[in-house]
Amino acid sequence: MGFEPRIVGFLCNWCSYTGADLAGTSRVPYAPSIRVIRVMCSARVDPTFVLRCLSEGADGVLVCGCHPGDCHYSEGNYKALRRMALLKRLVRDFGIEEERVRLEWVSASEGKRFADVVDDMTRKIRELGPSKVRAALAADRAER
Amino acid sequence: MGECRIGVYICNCGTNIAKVVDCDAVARAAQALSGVVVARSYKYTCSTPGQETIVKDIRELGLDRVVVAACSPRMHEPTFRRALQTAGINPYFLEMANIREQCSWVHSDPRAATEKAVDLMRAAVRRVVWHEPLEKRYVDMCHTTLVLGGGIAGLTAALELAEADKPVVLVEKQDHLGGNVARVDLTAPYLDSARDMLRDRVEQVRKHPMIQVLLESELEALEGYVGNFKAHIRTKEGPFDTPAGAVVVCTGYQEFDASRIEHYGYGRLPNVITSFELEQMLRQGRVLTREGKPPRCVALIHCVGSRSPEYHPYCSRVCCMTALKYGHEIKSNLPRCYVYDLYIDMHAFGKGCEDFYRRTSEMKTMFLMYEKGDLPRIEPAGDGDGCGMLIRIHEKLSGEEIEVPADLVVLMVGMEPREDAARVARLVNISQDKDGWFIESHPKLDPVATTTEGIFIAGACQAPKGIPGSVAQAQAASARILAKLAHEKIEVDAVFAEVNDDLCSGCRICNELCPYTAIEYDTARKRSHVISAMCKACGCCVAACPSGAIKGRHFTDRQITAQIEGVLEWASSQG
Amino acid sequence: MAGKKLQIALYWGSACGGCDVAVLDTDEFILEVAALADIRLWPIAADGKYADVEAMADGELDLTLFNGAVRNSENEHIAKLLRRKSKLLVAFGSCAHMGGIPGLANQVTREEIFERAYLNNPSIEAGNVTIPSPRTRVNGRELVIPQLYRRVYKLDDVVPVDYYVPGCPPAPDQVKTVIQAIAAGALPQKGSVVGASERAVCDDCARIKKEKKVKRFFRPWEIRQDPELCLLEQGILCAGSVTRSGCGVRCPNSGMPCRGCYGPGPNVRDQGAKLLSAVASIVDSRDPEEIDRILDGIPDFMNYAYRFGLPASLLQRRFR
Amino acid sequence: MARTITIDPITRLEGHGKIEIFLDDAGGVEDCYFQIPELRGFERFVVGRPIEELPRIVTRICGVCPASHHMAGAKAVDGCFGGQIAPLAVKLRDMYYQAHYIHSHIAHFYALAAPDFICGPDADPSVRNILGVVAKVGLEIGGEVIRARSKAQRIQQILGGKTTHLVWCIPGGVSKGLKREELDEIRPLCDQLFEFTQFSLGLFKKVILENPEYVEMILKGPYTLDVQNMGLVDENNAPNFYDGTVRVVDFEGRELYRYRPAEYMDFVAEHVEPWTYLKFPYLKKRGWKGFVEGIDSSLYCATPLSRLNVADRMATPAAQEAFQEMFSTLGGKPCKALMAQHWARLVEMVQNAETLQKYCADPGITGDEFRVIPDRITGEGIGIVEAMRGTLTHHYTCDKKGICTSANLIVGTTNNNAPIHMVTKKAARSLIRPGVEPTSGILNRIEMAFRAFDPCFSCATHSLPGQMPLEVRIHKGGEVRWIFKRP
Repeated sequence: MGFEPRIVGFLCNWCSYTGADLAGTSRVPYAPSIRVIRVMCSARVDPTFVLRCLSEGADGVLVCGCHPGDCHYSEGNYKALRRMALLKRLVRDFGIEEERVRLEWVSASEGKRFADVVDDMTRKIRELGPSKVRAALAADRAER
Repeated sequence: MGECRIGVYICNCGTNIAKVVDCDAVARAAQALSGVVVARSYKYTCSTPGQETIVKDIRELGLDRVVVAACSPRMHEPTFRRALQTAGINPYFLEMANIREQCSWVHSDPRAATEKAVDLMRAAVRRVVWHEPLEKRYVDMCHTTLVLGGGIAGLTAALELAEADKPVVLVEKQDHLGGNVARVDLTAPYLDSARDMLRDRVEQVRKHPMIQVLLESELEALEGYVGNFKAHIRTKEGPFDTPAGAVVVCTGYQEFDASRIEHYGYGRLPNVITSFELEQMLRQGRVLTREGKPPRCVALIHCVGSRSPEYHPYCSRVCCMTALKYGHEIKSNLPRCYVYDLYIDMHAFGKGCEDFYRRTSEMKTMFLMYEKGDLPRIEPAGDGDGCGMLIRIHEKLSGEEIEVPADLVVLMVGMEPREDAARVARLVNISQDKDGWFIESHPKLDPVATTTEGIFIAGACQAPKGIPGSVAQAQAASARILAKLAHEKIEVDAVFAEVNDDLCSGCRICNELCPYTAIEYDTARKRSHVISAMCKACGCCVAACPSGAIKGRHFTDRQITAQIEGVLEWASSQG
Repeated sequence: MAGKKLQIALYWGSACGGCDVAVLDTDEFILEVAALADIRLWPIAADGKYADVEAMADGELDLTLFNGAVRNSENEHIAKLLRRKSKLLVAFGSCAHMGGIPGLANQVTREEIFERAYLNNPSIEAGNVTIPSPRTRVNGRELVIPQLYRRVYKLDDVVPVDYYVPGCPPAPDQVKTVIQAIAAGALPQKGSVVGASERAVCDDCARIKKEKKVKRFFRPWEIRQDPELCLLEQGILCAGSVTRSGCGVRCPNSGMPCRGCYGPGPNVRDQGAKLLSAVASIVDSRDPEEIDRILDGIPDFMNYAYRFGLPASLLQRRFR
Repeated sequence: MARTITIDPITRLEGHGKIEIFLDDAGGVEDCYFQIPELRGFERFVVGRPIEELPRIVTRICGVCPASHHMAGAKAVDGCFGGQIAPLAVKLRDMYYQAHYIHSHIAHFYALAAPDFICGPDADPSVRNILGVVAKVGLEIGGEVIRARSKAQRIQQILGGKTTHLVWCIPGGVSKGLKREELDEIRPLCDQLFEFTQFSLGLFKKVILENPEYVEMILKGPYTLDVQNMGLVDENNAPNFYDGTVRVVDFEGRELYRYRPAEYMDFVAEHVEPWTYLKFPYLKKRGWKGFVEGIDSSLYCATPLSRLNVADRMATPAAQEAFQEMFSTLGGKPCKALMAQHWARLVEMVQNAETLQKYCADPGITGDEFRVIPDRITGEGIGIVEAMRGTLTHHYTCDKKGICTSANLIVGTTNNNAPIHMVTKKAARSLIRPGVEPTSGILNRIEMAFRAFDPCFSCATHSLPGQMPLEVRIHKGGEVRWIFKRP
């Protein structure tokens, strides 16, 4: 079979992770590309985690939080929003397509939406193809 | 850290997981990981025998870490933590991999699903190695409770607590107690007097030695955390500070402003009034038109401002029964007066209400049903009409265009959050939903607590509700507080952020970030530190700290990094 | 130091010589060094040759201070040689520690640099097509120059390193303490950074820190700054909070923001990611458009994030 | 039997270098190459950076003369902002630069060059270094030298906040001014440094001029070249290090060219050889003629000696005296004896010290107007300063947002690449005799040839190439001499 992207998802415990669970309980299927890591709030997602994922060979990184205004911690998602805005610029500077890094709002009741987000991101990354990071670093090492 | 002894349990959840995920293969993969002593695939890990297996393994194989790959941790994490505790190891040495809700239930290809389950299990194993034993901690509790609002909910809460010999400070904005209930004549469905009901409650509160009532007063600021709040209150005598262990917010609601609906001409047509204006007439015992004549026909229009997309989408819950009540009261005041009741749906749930509805209709109140969004039109009547106004309505049941005569039109205005609700929410650090009502910590299982430890909500500030609901919530909140006060100290969660003082440089990046103002800056030492009892462990400051000096317990950088490496081991091995 | 003198070497890889000047800047202390050590190799100031090093027994050198990044086959070859000959190998200065300024080259390809240097350049000889090459035959003789790598590496990418001395260049006092520590054999656990603080520059920076909320970022020339107040709070991007102290706060004290030459603190893996997180956290807006406008005030964020440590970052270089 | 002698690395200079000497069957020198094995990437990787950051980045081209690159860069950046600059800032930068010269000249004269004279060219390599010098001249003088250099560093520290890799210059001026109490600390240091320059001149006369062998070596020996001279001069044709116009004079003293920084591209071009990473600048109007000496050679030196050769006078009295004494002793101006570089360096130091004293006496120097805030970005700037090791040119362009779009650098030592290559070969030819096994002393004398230039190959190797998968043809005199492909 073709290229199956590897996407790491950071989901906030209160909205998005619950939303993802809801997709399960309501049996909404989606691509098996995503690997979810639970955090209490999208504001916990240190940009280091995202860069770490990319350097470890992830084809994409998805960060999900509560919708603006609904944050369990009142403003955490806005902080995530600011960081992701700058992070996308940095990722671009690294020569990596910024579509590989994505921030989405998914509420506890949006199981279907979570599934759609994962499928859409998986499709886009399939078009982009595998991340070049690991191959390029290996080629550098091979030169020495 | 390599010296862990890990047990891995792959739950089949009957066939819920096993029908897609090859659980034995996942167990085999687990067995191959360093540190894993035992890996079992089991039918129902959450069942008693399932848990016993874990306990037994911990005891006999000397496990010090446990990974359960099963349903969502939101489901059974507490269950398995208890199991670890039973076996005598710290409950936080558990990590779960969600291979049901987020795997077997959403993927159909067994190969891909199994591969994913292995990744998630591996990540959990890598993570659990870095878990640290966490202990619950306790802080002293101040026994005074601050009650905001002197309506029926506030009065009830205050009395409940005072009766248990706990001091209460009751803050009321107006110059009298009683809130909105004080504006009501009789109550539905039993038609007993709200006034009598309130009078002795207010008396008791006024006289109670344990209750300090502050009228014409407002909360200015609230510092501290559960058990140790400090409230700054503005009274007409000047500022007043009090410590408090807990806060009950009973700030109630305000009525919808009928003039916002041009269509009904409230404020333009003299004899279009609101339900509260009618209450006033009823309490004074005479229902009259502006011209001072007793009306011959009265029309009650439901859902004014409620259940409409452009105003409030929600049902205000009490108006239907209140309208029926008016039917009764008007008839008993003016036996010959006709009452027309124009409604969308008649919501008559609740004890005695359906019966009340039946009795009212027998009293010749005429019920006319209109379509949501197709509002009745009020027009001044012509001379020959023999009435003040004519109301046009598409009657839904008959399907006919009907003209209703009316000398008095009563708009059943709904409830809405008080305009100062946002300010209150900010002061006590709780959230509002999209309509502006305060959010409870769980809609079903924890309806009076909030996401801020020690702050409770009761009455109509949480959502539209009648007197019984408000009283019940007030009593529930009091019970919750009394339960806390039963212990000298209160428990605070073991999961919170802490600053490593040896690494903090006092850059103050984190200071502004904390939604709970749990981060304090020591100007003299130029260091920041977290007041753990106030911390809710969102981890925002942990991610922001440029020195990596802030550690988010149970969500440490090391733990999450191990998880990342775990899920991507496959990818990275592809080079 | 009882009896035997220390045998030491100072060497530079892809470097500027500033680290060697930092050693000279210890002034009279250099004489003390002479008293307790034989300097067996120090190209900038002494006449040891590679052949002399080859001739040494393995581990004959007690200490090598290696500055400079690894940019070509010669740098790597000598690094391995000195590693073999030295009991202790110290990555000395930002380049050896993290790749340093030369590491910025990891944003472009060899070919682009090459093209700029020799072919498409305003002062190059008209019509030039010549490009230097590792092996050239001239009149039947072969001339060899090292092969340049595609990218820059930090020292511990090619050999195991015992200690790190950060800084561009390391502050002279710090050079003293390090050499004294080594002479006294009073060294911390291997792999650690020596001669620098565990805290960030902010800890030693005298500027007042109040409230960190930024509505607009300024480039240093755009604003007349308040000399008393934290630069970041004035909207001037400063890496002090993500950078180890030990430099003496040289840049902020001379009115310029820190660019991070001492590298991240002990608990931080990726200096740029942390700078990003800190800076984005204090952006004072909830509106995506406004946030973007505010961030436009920091063009080319990568060059602030990894001014001295691109090769040491998680992603190490630009990809395309 | 034909063989090769390799001196690797060449030492007591800044940066990497290697000398390949090919011997013929008789053991005589058939050919000799001076090779630079490394390059870095500045011209390319500064593109895309905010233009005001460049002065802080290019300092890392060289840690021995960071201020030269910082200042040249700062001037180029000022150009990109339409040349707006606070007059006081120009004074302060110039003041800083004098102290920087003194630090560098002391470091070279005492730490890099002196071992050859004070310890002797044939001394044991292990003592042929600054420590050997201190051992020879004694701790007292040694300490004096070290303290003098540290005084020069201290002055920079006070003025710019940082010595190596300063961060002080920003568009429109400098980031901090000079406080009165700071000036009070600097003043005595400048006077002491002036004293030290006089002491150094004395030492030079004593150790070198009173040693016939050295005088012989300086005036005759293999260390002379018939190439032209380049240097920066003020309106009176006195040397100016921070500012001025570039003057080119041939080795018979005739002025060939005089150009403003903005015109550099009309007067200088760079030639490339495949066997070294370092380019070979030449006088563009004359065209590349190969490695040849002579009155119509297109090659030139840009060194302390060249600077004095192109100058008619020094800018300050004591320096003027030393200037006259030097040329009369060396038999007139211009002088081609490369070893006289070391003397020229000391003469320059005198002017540096006197200039510092001049600024200390300037009442305006402690003013507050050390910065203007630029109000426009014009997009192109060329900055030239006289680095200790030769004329240094930085040329930048940027876009409307002030993001660098291109950079070109012609660095001090690079100017001297061809002369160094030639004089090294000359020295090898004359010092290595058939049948006589060259000693380390002989080889060191060959190194002394380039050492006279105080070359800085850290500087010169600012640009960093890699392998290109292309076919390279080397043309000489129109016909293809050889072709080769990369493996």
